[in-house]
Amino acid sequence: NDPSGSGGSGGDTIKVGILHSLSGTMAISEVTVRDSELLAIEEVNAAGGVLGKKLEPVVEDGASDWPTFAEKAQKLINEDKVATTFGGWTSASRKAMLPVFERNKALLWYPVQYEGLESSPYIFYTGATTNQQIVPALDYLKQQGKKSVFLVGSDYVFPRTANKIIKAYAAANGMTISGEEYTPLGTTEYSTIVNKLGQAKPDVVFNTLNGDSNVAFFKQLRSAGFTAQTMPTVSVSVAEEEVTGIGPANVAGHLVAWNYYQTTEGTTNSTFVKAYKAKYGADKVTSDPMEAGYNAVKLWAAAAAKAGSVDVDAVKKAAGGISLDLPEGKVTIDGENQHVYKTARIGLIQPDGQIKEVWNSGAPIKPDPYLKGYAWAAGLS
Amino acid sequence: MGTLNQLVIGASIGAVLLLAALGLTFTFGQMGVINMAHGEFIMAGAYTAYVLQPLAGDQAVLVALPVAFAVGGVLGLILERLIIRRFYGRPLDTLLLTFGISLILQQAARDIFGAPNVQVDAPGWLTGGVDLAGVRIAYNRLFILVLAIGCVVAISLYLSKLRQGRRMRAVMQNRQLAAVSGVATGRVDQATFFIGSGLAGVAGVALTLIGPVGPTFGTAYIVDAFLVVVAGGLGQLKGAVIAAFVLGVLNSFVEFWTANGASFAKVVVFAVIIAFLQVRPQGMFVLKSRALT
Amino acid sequence: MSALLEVRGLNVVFSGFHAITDLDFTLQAGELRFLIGPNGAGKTTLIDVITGLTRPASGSVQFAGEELVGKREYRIVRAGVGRTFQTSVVFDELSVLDNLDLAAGFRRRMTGLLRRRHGISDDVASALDTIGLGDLADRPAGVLSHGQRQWLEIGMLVVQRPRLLLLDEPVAGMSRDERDRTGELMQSVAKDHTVLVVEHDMAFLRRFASTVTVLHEGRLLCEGTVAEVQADPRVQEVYLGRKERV
Amino acid sequence: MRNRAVFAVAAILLLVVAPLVLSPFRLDLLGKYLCYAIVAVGISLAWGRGGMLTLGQGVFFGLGGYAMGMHLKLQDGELPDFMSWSGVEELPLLWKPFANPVFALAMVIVLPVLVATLLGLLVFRQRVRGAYFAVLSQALAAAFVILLIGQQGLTGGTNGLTNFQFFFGLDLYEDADRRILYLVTALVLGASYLSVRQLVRSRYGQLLVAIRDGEDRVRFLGYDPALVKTVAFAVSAGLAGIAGALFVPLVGLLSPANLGIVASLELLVGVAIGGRYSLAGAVAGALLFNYAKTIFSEQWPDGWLYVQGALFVAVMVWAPRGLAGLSHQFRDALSSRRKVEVQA
Amino acid sequence: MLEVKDLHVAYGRARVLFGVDLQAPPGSLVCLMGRNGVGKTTLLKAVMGVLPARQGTVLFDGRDITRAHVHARVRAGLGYVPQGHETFPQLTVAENLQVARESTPKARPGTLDEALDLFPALRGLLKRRAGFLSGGQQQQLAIARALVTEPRMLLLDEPTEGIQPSIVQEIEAAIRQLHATGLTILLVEQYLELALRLADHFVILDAGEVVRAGAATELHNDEGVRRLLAV
Ligand SMILES: Nc1ncnc2c1ncn2[C@@H]1O[C@H](COP(=O)(O)OP(=O)(O)OP(=O)(O)O)[C@@H](O)[C@H]1O
Ligand SMILES: Nc1ncnc2c1ncn2[C@@H]1O[C@H](COP(=O)(O)OP(=O)(O)OP(=O)(O)O)[C@@H](O)[C@H]1O
Ligand SMILES: NC(N)=O
Ligand SMILES: [Mg+2]
Ligand SMILES: [Mg+2]
Repeated sequence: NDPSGSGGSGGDTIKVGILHSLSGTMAISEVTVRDSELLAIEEVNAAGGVLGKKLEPVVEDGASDWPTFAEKAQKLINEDKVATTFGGWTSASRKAMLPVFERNKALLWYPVQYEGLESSPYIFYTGATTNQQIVPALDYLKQQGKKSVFLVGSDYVFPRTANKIIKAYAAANGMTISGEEYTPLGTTEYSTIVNKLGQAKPDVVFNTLNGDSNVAFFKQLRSAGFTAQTMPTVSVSVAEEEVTGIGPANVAGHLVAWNYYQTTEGTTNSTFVKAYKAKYGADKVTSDPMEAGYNAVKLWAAAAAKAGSVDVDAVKKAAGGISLDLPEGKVTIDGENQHVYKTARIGLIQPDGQIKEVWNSGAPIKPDPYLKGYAWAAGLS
Repeated sequence: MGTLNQLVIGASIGAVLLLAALGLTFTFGQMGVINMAHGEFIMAGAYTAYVLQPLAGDQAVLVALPVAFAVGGVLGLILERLIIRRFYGRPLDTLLLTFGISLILQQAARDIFGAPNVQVDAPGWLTGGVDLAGVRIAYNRLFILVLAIGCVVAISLYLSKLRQGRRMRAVMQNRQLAAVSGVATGRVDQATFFIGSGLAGVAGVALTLIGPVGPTFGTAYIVDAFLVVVAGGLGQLKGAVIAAFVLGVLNSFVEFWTANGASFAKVVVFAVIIAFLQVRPQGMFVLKSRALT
Repeated sequence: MSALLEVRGLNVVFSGFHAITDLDFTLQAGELRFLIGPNGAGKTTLIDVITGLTRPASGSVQFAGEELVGKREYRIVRAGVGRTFQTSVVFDELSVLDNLDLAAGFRRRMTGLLRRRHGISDDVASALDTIGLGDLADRPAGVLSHGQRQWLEIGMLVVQRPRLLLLDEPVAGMSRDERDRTGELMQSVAKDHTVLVVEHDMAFLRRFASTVTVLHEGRLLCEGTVAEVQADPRVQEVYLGRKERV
Repeated sequence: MRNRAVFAVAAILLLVVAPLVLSPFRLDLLGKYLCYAIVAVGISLAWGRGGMLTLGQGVFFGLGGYAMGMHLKLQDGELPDFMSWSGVEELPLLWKPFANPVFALAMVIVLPVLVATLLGLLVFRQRVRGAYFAVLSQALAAAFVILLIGQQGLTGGTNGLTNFQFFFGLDLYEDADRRILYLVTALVLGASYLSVRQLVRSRYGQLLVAIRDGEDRVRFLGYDPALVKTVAFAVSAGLAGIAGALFVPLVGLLSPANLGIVASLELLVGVAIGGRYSLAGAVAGALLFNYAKTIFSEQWPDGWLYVQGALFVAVMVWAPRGLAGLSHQFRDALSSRRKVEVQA
Repeated sequence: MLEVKDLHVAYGRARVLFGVDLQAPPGSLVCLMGRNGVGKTTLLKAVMGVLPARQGTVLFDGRDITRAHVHARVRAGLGYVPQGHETFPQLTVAENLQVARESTPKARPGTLDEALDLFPALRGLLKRRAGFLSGGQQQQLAIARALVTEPRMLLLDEPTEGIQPSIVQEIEAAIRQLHATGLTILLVEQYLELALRLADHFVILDAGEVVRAGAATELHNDEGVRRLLAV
């Protein structure tokens, strides 16, 4: 069988894979990412497709189960011969798919902020790496004069690695870590951790919880009598969508760190939001991972067009330097590490569920997955 | 101080466990049906509150309690009528059966309400809490506690005082004899399942106060709920109550005393239950009889 | 004759209710003893205690010099005490034959267990025709009627070759000739076993019993020959009632 | 005789036909199904015969799998990738012996059997059974998963163990070598099937059934039910362990998700669908169910749960003894009626 | 009162009754006899609807109840005491009786006491769990339980099985008393003597068929009968 995936261009359509959790715990976050990717594909097709061929999405369910992600990835590559695949949310799912794509020399576009310290030649990372989200967030906290940080995260590779980085940063910047707690994905009982927060009285809580847990955490934080003033938090996996699920009243005033918000300025974004609502309902919101998924499709299409082929190697070669004006602003692919330049944005959750940007890095930040450019990070990777 | 707080937290965790488990003391305890869909009935209750929100505003939770009881009950009734009734005397088969049902209900919720979590606002009077001797007691936790206790009282009265309750126990113990004693066993089964599932619905409403409301809502509670019933002793309300609170408190303290204890606590709780069943294999309270198995 | 079974100072209490009180009871080796007494006197409970099903509040049960109290049921069986149950329990899914084979089997070592049953061992065969279920040998026991099950029970007990047999109402619900055949079977067994029989059927008693022990409200009421016991006014009062008097 | 023929046909299909006609990807999947079938053989012994509804079989599957996974992770001699993510600098003591292939292979069986035996003796002696045992074993699965996830530095956490290239000299990136691995799995399945069938037909097998139908009664036949049950439970655990060990190289990944409550339940569902009382049925059921799951989820990515759920219900309702038992429906009607009476 | 016509019953494939005919005139006491396993219990269960009839009809008061629910038959006035002293083991004696009583919509107030008067021994056990009662105690409870449903016809399956002589006499007396009050009774009994003392009609089953039926008087020293009953 032909592993190059160029088989995807056989016939008068080009098959592309879409692999997210449509069932299980992670479905709450991933279904909408699939939706925005499908939207992007529609737009690409409307604009004439790629190399004159329409894109034909092949959707599979990762079922919030990492082995299933691996299996379905294999299926998309070997059976459907897709030209490329857009998929994944948790780092666990990415780590599961990575060997599959490397073994088959096929391409994965991963759309979620993650812990860095990785750069697979067969993955493009359109979400933020740590120096585009976590590090800026820490800089912001430092600038706000926060001295002690309490770390709360889901128990898997992203939060643990992220916290490793945070601790290194703190050590180098005179911050103290007043506590570190992990809970399994899907945990809904946080009163004890909230109690521990009350004991530790940190200046800020750095929240790397993923999925459902955020809802329970914030509801219970509030009902324990804490407010954004008395127990401020900054979250890196809570976007507009999660806010809806938590209930704006329960999180208003807390901080988040992303590269995109539904409120982000710019006509590209307003058209994106409009298109999304038109397709999926006026009550729907857009979020960073959704936008990163949308971007992934657009960026791949551009790269393929530039390469004049959907062949994996050709696309990889062509991708470097490609720069598009996307909802979050100007996004450029870094040829070396196959991440993208992104603007870091700190946001404040509003009572209406929207997120107001309170700080941004001005210009897109060069992706640095291994944090080579940071002295304090030496020895992390 | 913190420890005192943990005691309260433990109690409230216990209340949550209890609420989730109460329905099972009927469907599992009384009828021996291992209903894996119980979690999804809880979910149905939670979504009931969500659906009522536009009508009832921030009093949705209150309004939803009776409605959710009915919703859960009817779901249970349908399940019983259509399928479960063929399975009495085969508890282990019901487990797989209802596991299938639970998958269907989860997907249904996803298709009806969307995959992302939805939010149910707590009534104004349930936000905040009181500080007693420096111990913070959140109103919503208090509410859950009171609700749980209320249900327990109601159930125990039902089982011991009311003739329906007596009938229920009779059918459970000797179906055929009940029939030849003039008891319409089919109707009793329906009643039992209705109440058990209805209680799940009620639990669901209460749980919206502290947790996420989403398609996989129920799976978070189902295993713990079964453990409570088992540790307490099949069909033993008293046992379930004690078990729930003991496990709750145990959980909260282990988690509090061990760094990053959330995972550890669950494991300890499990170990304790195994150890406990060494002493009391049939749970805390046992229904003895001389019949051989 | 030496005492095979010695029960001393036995007390059994069920949640406050005294089922057996300060009971002393002795069985000589080779005896065929009948145990009678009102419903609820504690006969089955006594057997339950001897066979380890019920733990006594106090007292000892010596079997061939071995203390049985506190032993697990299967160890007591292996020590040579076999019993039947008032309501028979056989294995519905297994054939009559396999039921017997199973009962005969506990002496086998695991290795023996791991082999399939080939043919029929002699004692199983003989048991099969003594209980007269030969033509049902390969039917699942589930289809046996109440009476037929009782027979199988006794058969299963015999093939265990225990030294002491405890029969709890073996002829309950049997027609007369079946009772008689059961009785004969019992007597033949009693030749080389010690047997304790609980029974309410006085006709059966008169025909097969030599010594009889009467239990009442958990206490020993009296002991003696059938005639003596029947003549005892207390026994007539609490157990026999008007008609059975002589 | 007929059985022999069926067995032969099945063997030819799996060993000869499948490798020839199936694409490497599909063959891999079939290999995975075979692993589940091995577990199914054990379950039908413990559950079908022994009446022990084990909802924690994933635990034993996992123990075997991790034992193997740990060894594979150490083959290249460097620190496993996830350890460096988790800030573990040097190989933990627990891991060191697994570098030795013999030790690892032994552990694949020893660990699950050991755990099952201990648990069995504890629980069965105390006469924990039926629903109690079911719920307990389910909780065991839950606890085990949480334990694994909580120890990321030691176990790889939710990610589990992933990214293996070699398996005892086989290059897992090579289709030819993968085919060999597949064949090994098929043979192991055959062996497990035959040996358990022998066990089931032996007196021990009958004893097991007897205990299922009347545990207390068996006590008075002079057997120790706890011991008998524990043996069956341990055997089923051992088989699960072996299956797990083969699963790791076949699938190239083992994560707590493979051992959790749902995974364990699905192991059982296959058996139920095929027919718990029939070994062959259990095997067929496991293959069928997992195949169905793959197909459904490929055909209806966002609706397959309906189909799968409906499948369980249909089987349970219309074929309570599973597909293998469809012929027995008459006898089933009878025996289930009697069950009611026995209950009474 | 009760009329069974051409009744066929089977357990799955195992057929047990082949075209049984039986009549119990109002106020009669019919004794059903036969060896172990001929199908006496099966017949009673079929009459109560616990087992389905494959073929044939069951008439009660001339009404066809062949397809009626079990509880409907009870409310229509059929009382049943199953073989082997069955109870609700975990309910107290009192509750056992209440359950049965409450299930008969318009029960007379006196019933419970009347039943207890018949078996005074039960009075002392009212608070005890039925499962803990001795065999004999359970049997008395079983009969009392059937009586509180206020049957107009009572089916008794070997009520003296495993009962101490004096209570056997009490039960016999009780049956006689009940019969005297005009209650129709179908009795399965192994003790020929007892049967002879009580019955006014008899039916003998053999191999699932009625082989003899008639007035009790015919039973006396009839060789055929004795052979059939293997007495
Ligand atoms: N587990 C128990 N809990 C409470 N009481 C019990 C228990 N087992 C037996 N009893 C009581 O102990 C007494 C003796 O019961 P037992 O069965 O030994 O009598 P028995 O002599 O066998 O009567 P029968 O001849 O009717 O079988 C009875 O009053 C019974 O109610
Ligand atoms: N549950 C059952 N399944 C299959 N066959 C059964 C079942 N119960 C009874 N039988 C068969 O039906 C026949 C009649 O059984 P039944 O219990 O009616 O006999 P019986 O006359 O009541 O015997 P007894 O005098 O011992 O009570 C028995 O021989 C038995 O083989
Ligand atoms: N990359 C994450 N959020 O798992
Ligand atoms: Mg007795
Ligand atoms: Mg009978």
